[in-house]
Amino acid sequence: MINKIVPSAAEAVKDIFDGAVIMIGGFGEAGSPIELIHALIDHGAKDLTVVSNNTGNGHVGLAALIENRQVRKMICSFPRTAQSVVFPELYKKGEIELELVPQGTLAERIRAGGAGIPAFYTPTSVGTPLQEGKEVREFNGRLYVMEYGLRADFALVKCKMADRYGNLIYNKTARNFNPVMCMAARTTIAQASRVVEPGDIDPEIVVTPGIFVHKVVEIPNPLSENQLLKENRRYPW
Amino acid sequence: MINKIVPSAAEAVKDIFDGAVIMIGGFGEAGSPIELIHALIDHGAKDLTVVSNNTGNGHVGLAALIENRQVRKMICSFPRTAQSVVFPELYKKGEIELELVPQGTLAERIRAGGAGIPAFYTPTSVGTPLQEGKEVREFNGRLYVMEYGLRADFALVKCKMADRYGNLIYNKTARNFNPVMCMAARTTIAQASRVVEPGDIDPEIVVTPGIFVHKVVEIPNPLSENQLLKENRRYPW
Amino acid sequence: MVNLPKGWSNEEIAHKIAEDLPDGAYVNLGIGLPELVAGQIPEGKEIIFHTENGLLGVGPPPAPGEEDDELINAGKKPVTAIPGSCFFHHADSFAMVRGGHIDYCILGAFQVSEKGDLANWSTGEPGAIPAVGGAMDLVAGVPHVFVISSHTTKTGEPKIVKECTYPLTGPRCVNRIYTNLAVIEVTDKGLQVREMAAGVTPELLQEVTAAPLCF
Amino acid sequence: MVNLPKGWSNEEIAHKIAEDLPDGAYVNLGIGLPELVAGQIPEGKEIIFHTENGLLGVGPPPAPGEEDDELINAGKKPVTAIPGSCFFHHADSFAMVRGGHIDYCILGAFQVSEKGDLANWSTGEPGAIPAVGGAMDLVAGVPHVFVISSHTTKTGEPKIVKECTYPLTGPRCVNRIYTNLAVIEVTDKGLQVREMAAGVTPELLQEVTAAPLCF
Repeated sequence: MINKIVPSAAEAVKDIFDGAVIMIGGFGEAGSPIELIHALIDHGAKDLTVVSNNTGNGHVGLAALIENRQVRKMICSFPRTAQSVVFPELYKKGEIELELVPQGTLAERIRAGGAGIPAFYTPTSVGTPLQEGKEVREFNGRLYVMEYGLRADFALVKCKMADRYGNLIYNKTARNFNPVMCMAARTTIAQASRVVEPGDIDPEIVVTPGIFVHKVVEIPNPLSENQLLKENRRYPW
Repeated sequence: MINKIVPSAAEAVKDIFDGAVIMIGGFGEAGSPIELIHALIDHGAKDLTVVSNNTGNGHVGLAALIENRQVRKMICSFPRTAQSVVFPELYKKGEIELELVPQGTLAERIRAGGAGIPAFYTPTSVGTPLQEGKEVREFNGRLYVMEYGLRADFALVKCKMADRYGNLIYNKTARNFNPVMCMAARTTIAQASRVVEPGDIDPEIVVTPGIFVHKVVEIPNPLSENQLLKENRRYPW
Repeated sequence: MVNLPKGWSNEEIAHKIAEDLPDGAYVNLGIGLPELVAGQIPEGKEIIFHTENGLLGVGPPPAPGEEDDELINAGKKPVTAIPGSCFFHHADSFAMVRGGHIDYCILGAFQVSEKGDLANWSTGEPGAIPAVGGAMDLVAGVPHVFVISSHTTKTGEPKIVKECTYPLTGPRCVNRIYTNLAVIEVTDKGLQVREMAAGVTPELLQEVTAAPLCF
Repeated sequence: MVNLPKGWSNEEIAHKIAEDLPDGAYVNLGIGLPELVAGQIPEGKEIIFHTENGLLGVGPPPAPGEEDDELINAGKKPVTAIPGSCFFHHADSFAMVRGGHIDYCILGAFQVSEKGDLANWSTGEPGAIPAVGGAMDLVAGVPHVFVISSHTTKTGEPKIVKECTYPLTGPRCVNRIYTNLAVIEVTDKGLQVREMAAGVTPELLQEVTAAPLCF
């Protein structure tokens, strides 16, 4: 029988190894798998390369993972947001690497990685500093840069509902990068606010087919990053 | 106010011009927009290039469009099926062109066209006759062929439900190529079994966002290609 | 230093843009000033707002207390969703952008050149943390790019220039510039002034613009 | 002409494949003989069947009269969907294939070479209408490709050969060949026979195989 449900976040992340490439879903405070990230902090794997649109807020979630010095390099589109303090500090001290990727290129590189496409061409970044070092090629009189598909060892994602096959649905704009990251990782770990029986999710509305998901942990009342920030919380607590 | 609903299939296809490239959804008998195709036969536009996975069955739908000599060229993955008689006959007489594309490459080329990706690399067809004439390139020790994004002047698709914004949902495996074709055409025309009010389709379950759809016509009881075949029907009736 | 009129308010600039958007347009609004456009759409015109984090059909801001952490826009602000909206993932969202499906995007600017080059993501300061977000995708994919901006920097430096000195977001991508002083079209023949705020003269406007203007 | 035993029935071959699939595998079945595998999965083993036209979790054939024109497999035959199945579009479906997410595919063959080259889409006849479907995508993307086939053609010609003479579906892609006479593994060192049907001897098997076999 297929049963991808694991009993705890700690169990879900236990195979993450030092030096792993990890995709972490979420955009701003929406869709970030905070409990999985905190389990990864407890777990302690280090020297990680993290692919995520932002670098976390305050001192919880992704920001706390960075603050705990587990991340060697960030691949993201927008490393500084209003509430991002940890990454900027380490970056200025030269203690963390950054690969800056335009947001749409980042999404497409992840999707390509998941879809078995090693490289593709995009008009984004042509004629800008982010084009530097990349192959530029003309199609139909317009210039495009070549970008590579991006894969990861692990993806950590958050969703609204899951079943034991790993079928997932999301909540509103918390969907964001999560579905494409599921596709691009060798091991995709999802935290779901609710786990249901197979068939309880209408097959017409599944957003992430179970084939892209390897472990599911139920986290019934996930923390709100916003709330944690208001309370000025830090992880580890 | 945005209202993409048009009153009839004839009205929906009236702008299709001679020489147009047209994507037609469907896989076998599922998801083929028969009423739109029949309206296109009545309309009479000719010298068309049609992108569709198959070449139609019997003497209705896409097969009837071909039989009516409106199609100059087919771009498809599987031009002969058990019930395909029209295309094979014309092809053997040299009266219709064929560009054969592996099914997954066809789907990805259409998606790429819709997503503004002019070209991408795929492992499919490497070392086969379908690689001939294509650029081959190595990534990480493996060979890939370069394939181009595919766009169309028009897409004809079939769906279960639509609203005036053009948001669409589909029925089971009748989804197939329809969503990617919506993305890749300058003018996408959808026939929907039912038109509903905005908001009646849960925003979480929309498969084709309205931005990809330009005209919607309600066809409440679409013909079954299977049934027409059983009855040995021909279009025009 | 010229004694310039204040010109239009931010809301007035946003209103001009809103009036220029055609009924039925799909529009992406950048963070900050561009967000004002949403509040200025005239009665009877229907515009669909896209936010690149996965929502088509962004509605007005929620009532206080009605905010949802998981319903936000690209600026991470709480929003609502209109009836007929839809959610999708990031790759689909940028397929809309890159594929030319979004009709208009309204962006802020550090600098715009006379050729329509845009610089709005980095001042290129050494040591500054670069952050680009979706701006490069938007200017590369959206057919109509409008800039909304103060005409000069806070210290009075021109933002409309012959060549951008800041790193580009994209070359030759801006179609129109809406400032507190004027509406300027980027054309093959250079910058064409379409309208000026009350009290602004061609001479005054040229004085605070570091690229030649046509009137 | 050698006097060969008939060997295993098609159902028996399919059963061998079903036994070799690990619990929890995602499997794509080609059209024709491969479809038999679905009916042979042992009790207690859960296999998820993918059909490239947009369904993961293909169930058993529908009862007569329960067929749905819009619920079919890649062979255009009516199917059912299991609880926990999901529908998706063609680009997502082939992302599963090309991206290496489908674990196994079971395909028919015209010819398989000793290196694992597969020819199963065209006999290369002049004037024949070429049709490839999803076969090239499957062999390029799926890590384990199993062939199910009669050991020879109807006229007794070997299907397992040194070099395919028909146009290839893909080079070096087949991992294992299941025929009525034997189960053969494609290895770096050549074709390794894993099992033979009752009455088949190495000599007999080699005689109907046009590439050297290791036993």
